[in-house]
Amino acid sequence: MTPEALLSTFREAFGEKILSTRTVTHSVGRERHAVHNVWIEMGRETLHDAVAHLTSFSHLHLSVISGDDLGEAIAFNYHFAVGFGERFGEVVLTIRVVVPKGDLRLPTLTDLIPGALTSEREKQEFFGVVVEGIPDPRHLFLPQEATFHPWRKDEAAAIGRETRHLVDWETPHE
Amino acid sequence: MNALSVHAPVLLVATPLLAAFVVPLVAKLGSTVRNAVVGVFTLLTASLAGLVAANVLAGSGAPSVYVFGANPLNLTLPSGMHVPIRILFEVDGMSAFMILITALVAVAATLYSFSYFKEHSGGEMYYPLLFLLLAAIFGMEETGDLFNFFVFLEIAGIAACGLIGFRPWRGRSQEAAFKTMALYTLSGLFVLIALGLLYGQHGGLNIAYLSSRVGAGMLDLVALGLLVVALGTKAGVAPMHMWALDAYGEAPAPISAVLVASSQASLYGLFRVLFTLFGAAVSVAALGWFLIALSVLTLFVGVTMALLQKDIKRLIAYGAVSQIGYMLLGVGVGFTTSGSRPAYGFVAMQGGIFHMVNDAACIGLLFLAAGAVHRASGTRDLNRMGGLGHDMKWTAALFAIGALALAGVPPFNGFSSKLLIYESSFAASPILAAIAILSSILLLAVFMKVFQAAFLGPRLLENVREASRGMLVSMLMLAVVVVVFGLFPGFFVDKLVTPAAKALWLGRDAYVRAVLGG
Amino acid sequence: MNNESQKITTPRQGKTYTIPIGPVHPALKEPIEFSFELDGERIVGVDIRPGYAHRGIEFMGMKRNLIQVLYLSERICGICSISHPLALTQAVENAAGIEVPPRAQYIRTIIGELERIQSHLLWAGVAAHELGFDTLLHLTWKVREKVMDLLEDLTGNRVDYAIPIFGGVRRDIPAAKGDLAHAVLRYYRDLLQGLMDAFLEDKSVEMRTRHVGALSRGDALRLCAVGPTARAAGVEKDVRQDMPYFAYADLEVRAITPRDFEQEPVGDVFDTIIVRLLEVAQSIEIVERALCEMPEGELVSIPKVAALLSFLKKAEGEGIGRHEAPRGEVFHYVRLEAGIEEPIVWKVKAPTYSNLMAWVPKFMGAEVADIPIIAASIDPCMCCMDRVHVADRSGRASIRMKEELIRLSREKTRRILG
Amino acid sequence: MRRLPRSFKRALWVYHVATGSCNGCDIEIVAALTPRYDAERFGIMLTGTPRHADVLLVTGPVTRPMRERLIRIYDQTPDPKAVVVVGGCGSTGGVFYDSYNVRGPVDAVVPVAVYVPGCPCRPEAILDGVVKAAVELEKLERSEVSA
Amino acid sequence: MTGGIGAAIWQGATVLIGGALLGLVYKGIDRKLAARMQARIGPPLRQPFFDVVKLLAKENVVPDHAIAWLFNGAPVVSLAAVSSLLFYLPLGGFAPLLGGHGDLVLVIYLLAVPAIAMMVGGFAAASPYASVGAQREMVMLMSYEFPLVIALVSIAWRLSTILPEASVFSLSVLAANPLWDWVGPLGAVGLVLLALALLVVTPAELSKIPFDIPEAETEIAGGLLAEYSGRNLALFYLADAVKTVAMAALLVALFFPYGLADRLWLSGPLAGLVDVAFFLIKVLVVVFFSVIVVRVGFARLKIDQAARLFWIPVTGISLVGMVLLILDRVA
Amino acid sequence: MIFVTLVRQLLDRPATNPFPTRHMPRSIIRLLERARRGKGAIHPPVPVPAGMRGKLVYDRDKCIGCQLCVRVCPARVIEFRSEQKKIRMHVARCTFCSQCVDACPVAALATSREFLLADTDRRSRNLIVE
Ligand code: SF4
Ligand code: SF4
Ligand code: SF4
Ligand code: SF4
Ligand code: SF4
Ligand code: SF4
Ligand code: SF4
Ligand code: SF4
Repeated sequence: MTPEALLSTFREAFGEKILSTRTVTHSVGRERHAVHNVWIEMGRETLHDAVAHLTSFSHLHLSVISGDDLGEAIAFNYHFAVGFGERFGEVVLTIRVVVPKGDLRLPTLTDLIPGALTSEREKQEFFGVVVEGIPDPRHLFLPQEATFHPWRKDEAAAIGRETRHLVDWETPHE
Repeated sequence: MNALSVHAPVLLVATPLLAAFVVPLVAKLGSTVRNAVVGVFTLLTASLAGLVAANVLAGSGAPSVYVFGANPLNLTLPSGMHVPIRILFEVDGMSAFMILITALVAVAATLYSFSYFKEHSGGEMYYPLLFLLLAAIFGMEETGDLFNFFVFLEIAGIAACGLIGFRPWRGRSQEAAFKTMALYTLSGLFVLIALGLLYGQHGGLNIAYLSSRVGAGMLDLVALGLLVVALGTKAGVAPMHMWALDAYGEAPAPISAVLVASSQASLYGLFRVLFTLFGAAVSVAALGWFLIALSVLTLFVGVTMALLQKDIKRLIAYGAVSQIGYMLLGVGVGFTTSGSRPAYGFVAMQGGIFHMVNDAACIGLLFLAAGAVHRASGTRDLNRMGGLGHDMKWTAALFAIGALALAGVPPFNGFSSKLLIYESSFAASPILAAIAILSSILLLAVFMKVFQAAFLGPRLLENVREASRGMLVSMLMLAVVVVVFGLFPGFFVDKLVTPAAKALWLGRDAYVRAVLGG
Repeated sequence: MNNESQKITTPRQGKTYTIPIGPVHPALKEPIEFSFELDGERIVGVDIRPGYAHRGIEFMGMKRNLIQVLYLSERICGICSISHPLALTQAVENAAGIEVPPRAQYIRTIIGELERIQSHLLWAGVAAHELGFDTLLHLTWKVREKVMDLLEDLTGNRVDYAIPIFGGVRRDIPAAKGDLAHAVLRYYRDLLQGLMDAFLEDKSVEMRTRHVGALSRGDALRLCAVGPTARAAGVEKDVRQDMPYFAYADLEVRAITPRDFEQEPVGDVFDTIIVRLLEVAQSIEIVERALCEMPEGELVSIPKVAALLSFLKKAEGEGIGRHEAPRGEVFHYVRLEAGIEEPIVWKVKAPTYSNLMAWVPKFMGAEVADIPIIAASIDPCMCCMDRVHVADRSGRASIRMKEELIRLSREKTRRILG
Repeated sequence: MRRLPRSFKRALWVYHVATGSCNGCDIEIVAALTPRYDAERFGIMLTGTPRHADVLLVTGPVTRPMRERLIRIYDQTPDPKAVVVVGGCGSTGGVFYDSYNVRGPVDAVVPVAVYVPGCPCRPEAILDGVVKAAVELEKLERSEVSA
Repeated sequence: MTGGIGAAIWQGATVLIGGALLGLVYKGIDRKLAARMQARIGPPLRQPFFDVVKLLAKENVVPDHAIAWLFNGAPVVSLAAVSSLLFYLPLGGFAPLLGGHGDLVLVIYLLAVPAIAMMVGGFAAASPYASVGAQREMVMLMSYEFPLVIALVSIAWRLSTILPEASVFSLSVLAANPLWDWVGPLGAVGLVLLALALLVVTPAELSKIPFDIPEAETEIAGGLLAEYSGRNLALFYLADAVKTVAMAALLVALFFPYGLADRLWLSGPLAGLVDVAFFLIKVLVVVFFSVIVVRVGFARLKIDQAARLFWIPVTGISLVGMVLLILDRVA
Repeated sequence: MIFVTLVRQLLDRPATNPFPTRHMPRSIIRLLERARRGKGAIHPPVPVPAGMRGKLVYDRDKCIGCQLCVRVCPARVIEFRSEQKKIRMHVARCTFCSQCVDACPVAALATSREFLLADTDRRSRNLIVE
């Protein structure tokens, strides 16, 4: 799967709904073989359709969802591996969805990719986003009753209070 | 004194009968008085049993005869008669042995009952029925007449059913009583038909007399078959054991113990029929193999079904069934090898018979302990108890003794009798010994499980109290028997078992002679 | 498939009970807590509670400069300790646009593959130990020492090699050491058949691993499994093949599945043994070729540490780094902003994170005695998968556990006896 | 009060507790048991339960949930006992020095007899640590221990 | 009379202490050889002695939920049972101290008692791991007893057909009249099969890999013994050591009771020494093949696999052995 | 067949390196004492390669106090003592990455091959380099 082919099927299917695209190509090895990272930004309404579109023509592997606290909003990057199974066949596709902090919701992908559950649960507890339709809304790593979100930059103070500085020559050991 | 000694056999039956009538009368005076009266009668009965046994054993088990209304009392054949017509008791080494077992269980069960039934009344019917049952059992063991045997058997059956269904508020016990009643009636019918056949042919029902007359004729064999089936059923031999489970399982704990003695009385009747009545008439080896087959089946059913039980009393009941298998095995091997390897055969007999007393003691102990557990935990479901050992130390220890004895672990009594069975049964076939040993080991595992489930583990139940002193003492009594018989088996084999075995094995002629003379 | 994920979420009705295992348990060298729902002794549900080894590494990393983060990433996990640095350096190099000299790429490849040999042997030994076969543990770990020595010679440490740096590597492999490496590889080549026999021809190993913890190809795909766990199920997924990097772009690497052993993949523990042992052979080949074909040249594009620090401080952008670690894909994402030393975002994804869900179908239907070997079969490394776990909520569970386990064991015995 | 027998130190059974380590040291502990280093020749045995242990080998900076577990395991270990911390992060916190989820180092939770720095410690450094613990025990042999 | 009792006590004490020492020595050899097979130096031969001394110096913890009297009683019973086993086994050239009538069955039970004591202790500890271990031990017990009992009974039966007067349920009689001298080729094959079955039973009796399921460290954390420490653990440790010797001595008595001395025309104390040494070597051979090699060379089985192994193939082998012995008589 | 291997290993020399002694001696203190007096009772560890990264060595005189090492150290091993413009290293914290060695512009730092650092006190003199 070439990045161009990938992007063109997306353009065909979603047209205007694609907010931006970017292809980053690195060359590897003696023959300077090209490998590609494709970045697509979309609204969260299109996310589920986009992934459904992807699953329709390829096995899809969701590596992980990363989150990026931008201040007023949080960007979620869905990192997919598309087209694995053959040499140089794979493209890393990152679908980026920016969600404002006032309306922190995301659709679940577990109906398409059950393996997304781990990552979605993690995003819920670490960023406070609500993944709508998630089959298991419990916290995975945090206790159920925990309310703070460790990767939110605006909650740094609360986390800081919990932090232990274990350098005895700096803070003499009690 | 002498008169007492002479009349002891009949008093042994009369005393509990009397008690059965007296107790309801005094029961009106309150439970203390009632218990005192019950206790006195029980002790009296036990002493009489001891006396009867002592007299017989003093004569190294030779049969002694007591003829009702005759003068002298051992006048069996009044002048000119060839058939004994009077009711007569004939007590030999085997009967004496059985009488002792019954007495032992009776004392333990009564003592236990005092505290077991402290709370709920209803004792007005309980003790009379118990005494009636005892009287009937003693009668079965003493009588020398098949018809009397039948009568006592029926009385025992009725009393037993009354006791099994004793707790009318529990549906299951009624059901068990009904089942038992049905089977008892059926087997009673079988016995009656057999008696009819025998009487029709030979014109008498005195055992000694019949023994001299029966042959291998068709009708005699049919009678034999009916008797074996009926008595086997009552003894709880597989595959006719089903009633025993319900009965043992549902009856109050002390009654379960007495029922063991009552089953053994039926087994005694079976042995009597086989050895004394038909001993000369049928092929011994074939009969032996038949018994062995039954015994293996009984062992197998008892042990494997015990593995599956969740109800502690039903589980013990299966254990009891399997023990009947051992007794049958010993006696069966005795039969088969009596011709080919008599040395082994006699040991097998000894083993089978010795096991009767050992079984009565340890199964009785287990039932009593299970009763205590039931009382303390309010359940018989093994999955719902646990950790009782924290609060019921003594019961736990006594239960363990009973279980180890049952599984034939040295130095308890089960080992001594089973050892006799193992080392003789293999003369018939090595596989028999292997089966016998393995059954014991499986039983060990089964009772390990029970012990663990009931007594070990974390406390699951609150407010568990140790069994009352009376219950403990009666259990202790049986436990002492278990231990002492295990530690000094030689003594008891010599004094008790050998006379009994001889009486069955070689005593047919003496038995017949005692009545018919010559 | 949704059923599978449903099973961890919905408590099933009926006669089942739950036993927790962990977090400290001899079968688990690292802390994690499982909660198994059992019907009789069959496992019908499993809930996995990681979090005990979580040290908040990403959080700490976002407060430190990148060179410090590099060594922190090395200590995400010490089993195959080169994997995270290799992914992190790639991510940062992609973000900051740093070129890595070809020789450095080969050296990274060589160390990465030696690491795989070491790690797979380690796993084989641990798996044997979980099966109660300590002799195989000793056997594999005895031979593992050879590659440990080689790694120590090449990098200066047995574990945590500290060899990659942004833009290259810190140590060269001179010709003499290359010869040494060749000798070690020959040693393994000779040994491998015996090792395969010891594991794959042994009846008792087979009895304990065949059809134990099976994972279907479909489940492996849907649950996003990676590494040998996925490949044992027949999914031909391997970053070295799908999207090569370093010297893998020159050396043809193919994903290994049980088909290479002439077996239809069923994804059970036995298949994972096959895959890992074959991968050892594959790694030997890769290292040999890389040693031979390694180009001459620079080791690192920005040699001065101070210069590197200031370059990274000025860098801006986002980058992804991936590496096929012995247990599967390691994935790092970083975003850098100019003028800030610390990474703005650092997201780490370790293989166990992906394979966590694959445990569910693997455990489903297995027996209690299979728990250790199934747990080990994905070769978990909690320490790097674990995230925040703030409070401890264990107390009550462990009290209940005793009764449940006792009842369970009773039922179980009854079943066996009956 | 009683004396420690002379052979006490020659039969040390160890229990391994990972309290948030990175696995580096844990793996080297296993390596120390395998043929090249063979800790068993000193009588060292890895046990499956703290009840059988004389020495606790603790690795890792003690994460918050493991803190209470470590205390419980320490309490379960019968006296006399010793704790040997394996690895720099368990000894001091190491690279994990400013996390919200770390409550170490180990000696902030339970008393420690011997520290083995290293990241990770080589297997022989671990053996060296156990030998140092044995030296401490030998000193105890000469005095009395409170039971 | 007192002299007789004194001598008996002396002999008894010698056997007990000797048995314990011997057990520990064999355990040392076991660990040493196992280590060598795993390419390690392994612990010194004296290591088991160090272990026991150390354990005795440790605190003896009784868990809160345990039923103390059972918990503490179990190890004592276990050691007592295996020790009394020694009184019934012919050791070296010497006849057993006790026994005679029926001790064969006694030995079967005494072999089972330590397992049962361990189970009771495990259950009494009220620890879930210990309970699972105890359950597993029970299943094991019920599986390996089958072939064991069949083998013992068959041998005794065959001997009884040859020596009808002898009390064949006695180990000393069995040991004094090795069957090999009497049976034909069929019987010899049967005996070999029985010996094989017992060689497989041995590691199970001793709870060694691949049958250490009740103690499986990786699954149930030491299982039965999980809650034991200090003195109690030392007693179990000793019991295990003594049981190893006893089990091996049993096999030797059954299948290879021959002495060397009379073959070498030796007599007097030298003969005794030679026989004892020969006996120790025979025990070592049994321990080596059925304990050390097996535990080093196999993975642990699952409980149902182990049970199936004993119920079907091993019991089958012993049954075939029995049938062959029966045929041998007929032939 | 694994049994062939077992027999071979049984007969072969074990793979074990008997550091520091073959078995635990009756008195380890006396053994160490003897070794200190040069009686050579201690068997050396498995030889470590030339580039092995062990305990740090610090050349105090060369150090110019630039603090680069402090900046790169991932474990806060290095304490900068501003009065003297010199550093002090707390080795118990060290990860032995030798990044400080690489960073030092004047080569005041180096690694040694010493790795047997076990101590009863994590702040002992042995574990401080300055
Ligand atoms: S990573 Fe391996 S050794 Fe560590 S706990 Fe998991 S299975 Fe055990
Ligand atoms: S999951 Fe691992 S790598 Fe991520 S923050 Fe936690 S400890 Fe660090
Ligand atoms: S792949 Fe696993 S073992 Fe390897 S470095 Fe990553 S976490 Fe550690
Ligand atoms: S300025 Fe920095 S990079 Fe340049 S020489 Fe000095 S220390 Fe090195
Ligand atoms: S699998 Fe995860 S936890 Fe384990 S070592 Fe690798 S990164 Fe660390
Ligand atoms: S000391 Fe280092 S290698 Fe050891 S556990 Fe800690 S971080 Fe890992
Ligand atoms: S070696 Fe690494 S951890 Fe140690 S002081 Fe130097 S930079 Fe810090
Ligand atoms: S980097 Fe070198 S010169 Fe600078 S402070 Fe550190 S040791 Fe001194």
